[in-house]
Amino acid sequence: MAERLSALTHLASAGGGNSRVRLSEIRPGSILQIQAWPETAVTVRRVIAELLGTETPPLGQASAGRGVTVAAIAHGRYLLAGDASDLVQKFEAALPSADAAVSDISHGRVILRLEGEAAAEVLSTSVALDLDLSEFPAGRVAQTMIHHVDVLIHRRTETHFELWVLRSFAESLAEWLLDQGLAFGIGAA
Amino acid sequence: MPGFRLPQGGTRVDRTRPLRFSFDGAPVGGFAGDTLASALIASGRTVVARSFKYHRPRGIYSAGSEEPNALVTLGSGSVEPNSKATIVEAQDGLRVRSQNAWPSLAFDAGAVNGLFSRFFAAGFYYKTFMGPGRAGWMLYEPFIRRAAGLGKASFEPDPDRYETGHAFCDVLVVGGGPAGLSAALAAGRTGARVILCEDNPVLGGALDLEDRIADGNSADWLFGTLSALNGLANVRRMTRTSVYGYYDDDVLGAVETLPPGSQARQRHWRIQAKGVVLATGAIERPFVFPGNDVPGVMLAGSALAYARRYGVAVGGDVVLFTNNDGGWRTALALSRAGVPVRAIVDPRSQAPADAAQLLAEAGAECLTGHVVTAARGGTALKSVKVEAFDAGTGKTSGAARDLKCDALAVAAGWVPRVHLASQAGAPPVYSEAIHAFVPGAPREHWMAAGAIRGTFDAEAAAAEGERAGAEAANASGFNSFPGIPQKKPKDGGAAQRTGAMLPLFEIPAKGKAFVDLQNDVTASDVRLAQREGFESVEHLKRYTTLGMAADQGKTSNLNGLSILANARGVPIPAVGTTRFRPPYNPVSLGALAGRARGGHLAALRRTPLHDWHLKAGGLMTNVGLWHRPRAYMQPGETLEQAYVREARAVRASVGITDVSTLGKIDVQGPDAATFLDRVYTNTFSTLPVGKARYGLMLRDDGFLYDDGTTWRLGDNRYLMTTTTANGALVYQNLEMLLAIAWPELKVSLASLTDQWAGVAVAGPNSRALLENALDDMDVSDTGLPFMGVKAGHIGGIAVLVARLSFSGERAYEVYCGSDHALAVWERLLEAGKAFSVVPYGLEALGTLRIEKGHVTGAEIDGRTSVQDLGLEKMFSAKKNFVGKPLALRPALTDPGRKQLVGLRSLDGISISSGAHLVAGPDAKEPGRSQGHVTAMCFSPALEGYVALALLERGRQRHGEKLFAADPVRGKHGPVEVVDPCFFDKDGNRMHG
Amino acid sequence: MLIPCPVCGLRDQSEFTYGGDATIVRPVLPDVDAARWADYVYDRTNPRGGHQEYWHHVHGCRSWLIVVRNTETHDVSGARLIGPWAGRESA
Amino acid sequence: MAEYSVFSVLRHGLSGNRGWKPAWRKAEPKPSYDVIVVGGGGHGLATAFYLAKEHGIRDVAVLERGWIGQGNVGRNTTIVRSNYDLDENQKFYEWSMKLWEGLSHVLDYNVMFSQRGVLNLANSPSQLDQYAERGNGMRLNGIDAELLGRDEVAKLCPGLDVSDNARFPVVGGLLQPRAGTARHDAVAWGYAHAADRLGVDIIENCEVTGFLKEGGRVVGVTTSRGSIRAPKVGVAVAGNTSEVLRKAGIEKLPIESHVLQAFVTEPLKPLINCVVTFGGGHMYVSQSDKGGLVYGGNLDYYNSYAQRGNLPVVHEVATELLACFPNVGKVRLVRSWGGLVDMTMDGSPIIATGPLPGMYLNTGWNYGGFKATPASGWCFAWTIASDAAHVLNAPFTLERFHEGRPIDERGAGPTPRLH
Repeated sequence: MAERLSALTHLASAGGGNSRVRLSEIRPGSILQIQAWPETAVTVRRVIAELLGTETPPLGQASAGRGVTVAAIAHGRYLLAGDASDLVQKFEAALPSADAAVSDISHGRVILRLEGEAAAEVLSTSVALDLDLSEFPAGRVAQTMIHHVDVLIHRRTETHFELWVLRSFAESLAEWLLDQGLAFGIGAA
Repeated sequence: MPGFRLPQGGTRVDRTRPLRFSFDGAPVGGFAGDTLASALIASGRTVVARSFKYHRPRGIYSAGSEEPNALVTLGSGSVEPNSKATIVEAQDGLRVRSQNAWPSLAFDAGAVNGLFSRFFAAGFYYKTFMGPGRAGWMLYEPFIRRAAGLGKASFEPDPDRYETGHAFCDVLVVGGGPAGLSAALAAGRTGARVILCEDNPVLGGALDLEDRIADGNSADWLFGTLSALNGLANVRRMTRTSVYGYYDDDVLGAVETLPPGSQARQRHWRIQAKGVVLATGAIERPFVFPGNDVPGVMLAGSALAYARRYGVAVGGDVVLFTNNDGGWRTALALSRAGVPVRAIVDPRSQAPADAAQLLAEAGAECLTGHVVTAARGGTALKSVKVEAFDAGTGKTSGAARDLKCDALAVAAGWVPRVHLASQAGAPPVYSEAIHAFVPGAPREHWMAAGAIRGTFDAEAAAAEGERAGAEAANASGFNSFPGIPQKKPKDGGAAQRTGAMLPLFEIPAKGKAFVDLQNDVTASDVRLAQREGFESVEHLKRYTTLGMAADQGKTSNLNGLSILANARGVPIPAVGTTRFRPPYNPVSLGALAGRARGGHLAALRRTPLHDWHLKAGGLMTNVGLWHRPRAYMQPGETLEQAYVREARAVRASVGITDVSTLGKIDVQGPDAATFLDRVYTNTFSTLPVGKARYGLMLRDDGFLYDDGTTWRLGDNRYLMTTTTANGALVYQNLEMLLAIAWPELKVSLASLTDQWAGVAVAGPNSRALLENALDDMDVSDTGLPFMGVKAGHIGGIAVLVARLSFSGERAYEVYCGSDHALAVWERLLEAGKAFSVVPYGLEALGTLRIEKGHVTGAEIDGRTSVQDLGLEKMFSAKKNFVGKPLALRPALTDPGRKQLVGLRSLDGISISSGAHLVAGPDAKEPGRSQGHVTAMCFSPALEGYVALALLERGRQRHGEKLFAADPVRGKHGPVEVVDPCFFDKDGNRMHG
Repeated sequence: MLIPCPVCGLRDQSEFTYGGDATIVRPVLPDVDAARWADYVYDRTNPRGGHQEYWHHVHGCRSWLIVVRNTETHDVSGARLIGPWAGRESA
Repeated sequence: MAEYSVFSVLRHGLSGNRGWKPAWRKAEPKPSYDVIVVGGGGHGLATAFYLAKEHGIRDVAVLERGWIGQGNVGRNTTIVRSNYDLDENQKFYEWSMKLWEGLSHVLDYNVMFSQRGVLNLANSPSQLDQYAERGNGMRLNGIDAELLGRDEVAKLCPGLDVSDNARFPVVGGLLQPRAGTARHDAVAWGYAHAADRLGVDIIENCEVTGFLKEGGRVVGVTTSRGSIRAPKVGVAVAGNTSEVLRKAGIEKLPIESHVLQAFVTEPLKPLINCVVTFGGGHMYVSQSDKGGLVYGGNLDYYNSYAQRGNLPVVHEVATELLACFPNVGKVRLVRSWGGLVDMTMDGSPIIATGPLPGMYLNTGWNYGGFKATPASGWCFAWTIASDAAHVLNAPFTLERFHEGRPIDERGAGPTPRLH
């Protein structure tokens, strides 16, 4: 099985590791979208919880279990990312199309990790969302735009964000964030 | 003696830190904390600019953003024109130049205009410069354009960095004066998140021009308030930040100017607030009288600001002209600051006794019952003419006398800064109490406090601010901090500052009296406009250009209105005021664009093979946001040579190309088949699993929308492909149909455009190549028949292979996960070595499809119908689908419409893309256009130039000879109309 | 201008695409009457004042919404979800 | 001798400019007219002028709700061109261009028509081919058009970014030398002045509140200043068409009203010498005679009567202006405004008889209203006078949508905001 090639092969060369804010890539084994039907929403939540051993988050939030993250991004719609490379097969087996639609997007999404005391400030240059902890606490997810590029923003902790972006836009988004972060001494780790 | 630096004083300057900048090449000294204006005045400069129309010498008129005169150009190289010297902080070594003067500021040839000003009255250019001949205006325009304009902008790219930020708060306070500070404090104490924006580098507003607030020293009050604010972590203070626009839903635009030496020049802020307190203060109002623009005439409050903030006297011999008590207090404060005040002129018969006496003791002459009827002097004020005035008759009387002076400070009351309120509310309302406009009813969630409401007294303003801040916080869900004294503002807050004002603003006297100094609009211009019927405020503004200069009429609008009202014989409210729109203060385009400059203008979409294309010499081009290779150039090749080589190789053996940009949509669910039957013109429910079908979509109006192949991967799962251009739009449109038209359908959509990379393998040897490459798949005609889809592996990598052909050759599309694209691509090249496989780009792709007459976006251009492109066979008669009812309208099926045809060049010369088809052999008499070329190429298969075109009644005209007219490229050549499918019409090669 | 997405909360207009008048009734597919389709496709009341309109949260949750907005003041007085999940949000 | 000329300017100047007459009379409404034109904007005033001048119909009233020219004629980016793609538009807008040439003399009012050229930048090879297709169509219709390479474009526009590191590099452009700009307000005032001198009554502050009908036929209007009768009533109210026709019982039209923002910077010495449009997005810029850069771009994209836009477009358009001219970063925006535009389902206008007997309709000007003003008024006057469309406006019917004969310049389909 050939090794998977990152969409961000150029990112590492940006350098500047230890700074107030760092940009890096996360490479999960699987990324998938699950869309439940209105009458199977409960079933789908149960199946997700069972297969991942983590509770299914409410709308607009993400829950992180062992090596896996689940984000509830719309009614009955979940994005999953996990270390295991067989999550898609697992869920396709557990959820026939009568219950839900399972889409493999493992190669279609890139997850960027923006971390550091200035991470929220860097995002605020480009995101029209209130990232104050009181309004956007750890565990929140929001789909929005950064310089016209669609992103899913997941706040893991006060200083740690993950940005899910379409693969073809990933390099452009990284370049943009590195530029926005200049004032904060951003670097790529 | 003109302006000079006082021996002491100046709260904002640090006399221990001298600096020096240059003005028109001459050195000007100053101190850290000076503005350009304060340093220029202190250096004894009187003239700093020339006016727009008459090029009259102009001096510094104010101490703030309302400045109409003192516009200068900063820096060298990428210069900054039209900067207000009154707000630019002086920097050591800064290069400052005057504007709109030639050859020099002191002697400006343009001043000759002044001599003819009687002919240059408002609107004169609408009445002349028309002839001779039709081109009339073009004769004069170049001269007029050169004469117009103020500063010169640079032709060099602006190298500076502009950043952006998004801020959110419960309460936004605009303005850092007593009202704003109190509002921020009161709101902050409730725990609300507060942002306080102030244009100036320091907070306090005009408080430092007051001696006392309430019964305390104003400096102490300011210190106390600021330290209280310091203690509140939830209050964010943003100085040097000008809020310029109030948009819908309490979203405001602001620009922060970063201190000199920052890595960025400015930062644009989008501020989203739950509530807003507008404490934007007021601007002092000037008088209109002959010579009121002579250098040395300036606003009285500004004269005091120069004395107190910068320790600068505006003159050695100052006369103050006012119509209210506040003017007297200003005179007294000036005198106490060490500025020699020679006289106070006031049309009222009564002066405030206290101030009058103190001023008299200081040696100032108190001329009550008098007015200034003229200011005299060329490049510097020499004297003012004073006449007795009868407030009863409103006439001057008695002998005139001249008062020698070098500065005239004018104080005709205060005009609230209602701009932001007006942007986000009802038109301003005229207040008889202050003879000026105050904010109308809010449309957004704002409250006004302080001078903007006509509450000019600092204590009353602070009280209003305090209440507004607390109320705004409450409205945003924060309870008032207990124990805030909820003072009621005193009545007559206006009177506190202006006293019993005599509403006299234009002085009855003969001579050129300016209303708008920056645009050189005079009182007689306003009257002329009225006589010519330009009676509405908007007509006045547009006809005279009153208030339309870069200062946006901050010191002129109200005086213009009152003169118009007088001329029409109606009260000012009946005339109304103009609606204010963003920006309140000028905003640099750089700040509005932020970092979206150069390569950052728009995101770039890269396929997983992007870097490979670059390495292989791919000539990349923009296709939407994508970059795709037009061809892989070899040394010395032209683009045509390159694509012909590639296309020929495909027909001869095999080539591969990157088709990852095609839109791909996962269509899943129990109703997937039903859904596709409704969106496509042909049927997909009958498509067996493991098969693909070419599909056609219409818009609701029946015209062609998009096309592509859709593959059935399971009973309830299809993979739909769209054109590269329409991928996102089709996806969005399908979501619309599921939400609005057929919510009952159980179908889920997901974009897989980025998930799947696609490689087309085309050519007679494509099958052999794949047999080499695939680990485990039978791609024989039985194993993978035409339009078949199968899963397999290449080097252990899972792939989907579909036997499709865009090129007309035996061909396959190999899909794999994007992270595996490079590996698969390289293995395909490896497997193709034996067949000398070539990678091919867009141009070869286009060539191959043109030879086959396959359509793309060039033909599906949003105006063509199914019949136009000869796709009737795709149009199911059995079922209903999106667009069918309107597609059947006679106008869309009319055989007279332009139809798809092929063209063959008859002269061996290329047929221009974009050429039109005409009957005339002679380029000079081409005749009318009967159609146009949509795509052209050199066809290696036909060894000649061919093209596709849309031609009236084209299908009936095969064999006809026409001409491809391309006048814009100077080409005109004979072509033969032929069937759009040039090559292998029966498709043997494809099925073969 | 801000739009209160029932899924994502208050968001800037730039995250949405405008879908036009939501009061026009789309004929059901079996209906092939060209005149009725043309009414739906081309004709609008285009009122000054209250307007029910479609918006697509295309850069957010991708829900289609019906927003009630005043075309004279831009005042948005409400937004509701449409599509299969409308009225079943709690499911 | 012309009322306005250098001589009259001198004469009046010497007498302190006391002698000027009002540019147009403040007319009182009469009980009836031969023709009523509803709407005192550019198109309405032009219509009245051509009715009087070309058809000898001088008993005409122009009814304006507020002050004349308060609509789009005074809220646009002043661009005049006929560089359209479709035959119908090319012919109509070229006729407008011909009327623009010499309009100042016809009106005895300087509208400052400046034929400085309009340059459409091509930012990709395929876009250059599209512009060639457009330019060839223009040339075959006798309209001036030149296809320029990158170097010629660079020579024409100092400061323009023609480098390869631009996100959408300039590859060339389409130039229409005869196109340019005009002084927008002067167009309204000039037509008003000239129409007035021919006897037309221009009645401001006169809002139409309803239509008088007899047997389904429109025979006049009721206004805030009383009823006024006329056998022919033309409506030219642009973005307010839907609201005005509702008063005549017409509930639906193929029109949406949208807000289009425009922007102007502080005055500068000559910097940009022709009108430039950006092909990598949607932005157009020119420099006014006063020196300000006048620029605009896309609609705000939602139905609106507010004449007020929002921030996203403010950023988008400034960004595209800097993409073209990176040298104007320090130049400042001083004014912005919002125009209320009447967008149709195909991006092309409607000039026709009807929709009721006795009524005539002029609407659907999308982005193109200002440049169309002379031809719009000329064709509308013809249509009103002869109860039939002129060949130039014959294609621009109200029925073309239902019939499936859209004149869709951009191929965007029945989605007004996309035209």
